[in-house]
Amino acid sequence: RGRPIGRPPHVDHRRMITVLLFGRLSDLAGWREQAIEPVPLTLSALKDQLARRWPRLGDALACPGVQAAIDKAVVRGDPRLAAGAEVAFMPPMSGG
Amino acid sequence: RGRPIGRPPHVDHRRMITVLLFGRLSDLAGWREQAIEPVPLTLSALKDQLARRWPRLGDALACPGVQAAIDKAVVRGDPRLAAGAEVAFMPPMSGG
Amino acid sequence: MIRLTDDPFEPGAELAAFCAGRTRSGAVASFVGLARGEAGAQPVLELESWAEFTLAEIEKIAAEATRRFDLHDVAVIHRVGEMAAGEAIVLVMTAAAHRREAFEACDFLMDYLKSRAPLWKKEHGPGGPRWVEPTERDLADARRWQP
Amino acid sequence: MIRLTDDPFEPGAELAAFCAGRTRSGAVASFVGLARGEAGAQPVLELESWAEFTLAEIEKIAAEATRRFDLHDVAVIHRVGEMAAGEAIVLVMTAAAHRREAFEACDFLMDYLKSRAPLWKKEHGPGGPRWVEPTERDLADARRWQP
Repeated sequence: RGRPIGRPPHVDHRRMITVLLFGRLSDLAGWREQAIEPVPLTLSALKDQLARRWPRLGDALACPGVQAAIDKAVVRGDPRLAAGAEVAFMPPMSGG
Repeated sequence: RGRPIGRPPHVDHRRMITVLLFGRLSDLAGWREQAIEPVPLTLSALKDQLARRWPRLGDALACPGVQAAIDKAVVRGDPRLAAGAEVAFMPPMSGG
Repeated sequence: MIRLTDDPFEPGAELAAFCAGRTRSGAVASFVGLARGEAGAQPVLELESWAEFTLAEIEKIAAEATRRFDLHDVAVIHRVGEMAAGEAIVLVMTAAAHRREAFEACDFLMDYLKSRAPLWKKEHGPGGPRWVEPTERDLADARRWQP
Repeated sequence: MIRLTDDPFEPGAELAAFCAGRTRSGAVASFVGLARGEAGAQPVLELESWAEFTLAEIEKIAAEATRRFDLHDVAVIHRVGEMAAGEAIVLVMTAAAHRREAFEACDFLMDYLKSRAPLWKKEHGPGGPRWVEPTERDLADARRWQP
């Protein structure tokens, strides 16, 4: 699995967000965790940015069953993102 | 529990039937198993005969939930009885 | 496997044996009925059966469940005689490809055992012994499965 | 008791512990999900979780079940990581006064675990690995419980 890219040792974590991918999303992107900077303004801006760099991930994120969580709370709509946030994208869940 | 009554050692089992009671029926009658002779003609005649001798049992046998089985097969209606038959009366079942 | 037993049995050990080596069934549902009552009270419950007839009737109910719900396997263990508080009265286990069939079969088996298996239950409570009959709810539950 | 485990667990031993000393609950229902596949095949299944978040979400589902079905007790053990054919994926156990509540709670818990717990299942079949998503039936099953 890919290690975070573009994360020089002097990086300021307060100026970035962390993106987590689960299930088939991480297979599509080739990584599970990625630091993104500068911080995109909103969730949809983050998705656009991810889609430009990882087009197959971008397609998957657009599917209706994919949920987003910011700092472990599921969010709807297009919330603003704050520096230091952890944004997780979760495809349809399948436990049991 | 009562032992079968009126069953002298010389009795011919081919001339009698055996009655079995379960659950509250045996508590009401005071016995679980009883030889009856001579053989009553039908199931209803047997019930009448039991009711004369054990009135509380007779009342209980008249309840709709009570089932009868002849030789371990549940019967409906008023079948004839043959000598040697085993007639069981079963109150509503309650397992589990 | 259908079994009547006068002795206490351990549902966990039975479930372990029922699951062991099962690679074809995705779903095992089970139900344990426990004797309620004050800890240590004995007996709290007495179950009368009619030996082979009871066994044969439960076997018919299990065969019906297997047919209706396409079960891979079914087991019923029913305690008879006197039992103490906290002891298992009955254990039903069903194995099927998927959970829906396993659950429904378990539910069906319990409904039928409650009102259609030749067993008679006597409760020994503070007010003395009392024969139990199926409640209106038990009868309604069993009717759910009629075609 | 809610637990995620990377190691195999034995449903029978868990059921034994869950039933032990229980004199107030008349009913214990349980469900075991088993990994299907050819015996010896490993892994047949892989489950990805999100550590504390997964645990917290399953705890919410269990609390909801307790409230809705008036449970005396509930346990969920969920395997994560890679597993072999025949191994237990999940065990749900519910204790209640009567069987209806215990059964329905078990059914509810499984429906919600299938489609609302942060777990992602990858099947390793003869055709290679494949991410599993809830089926139409799974989604319909979960919708049954909505008010």
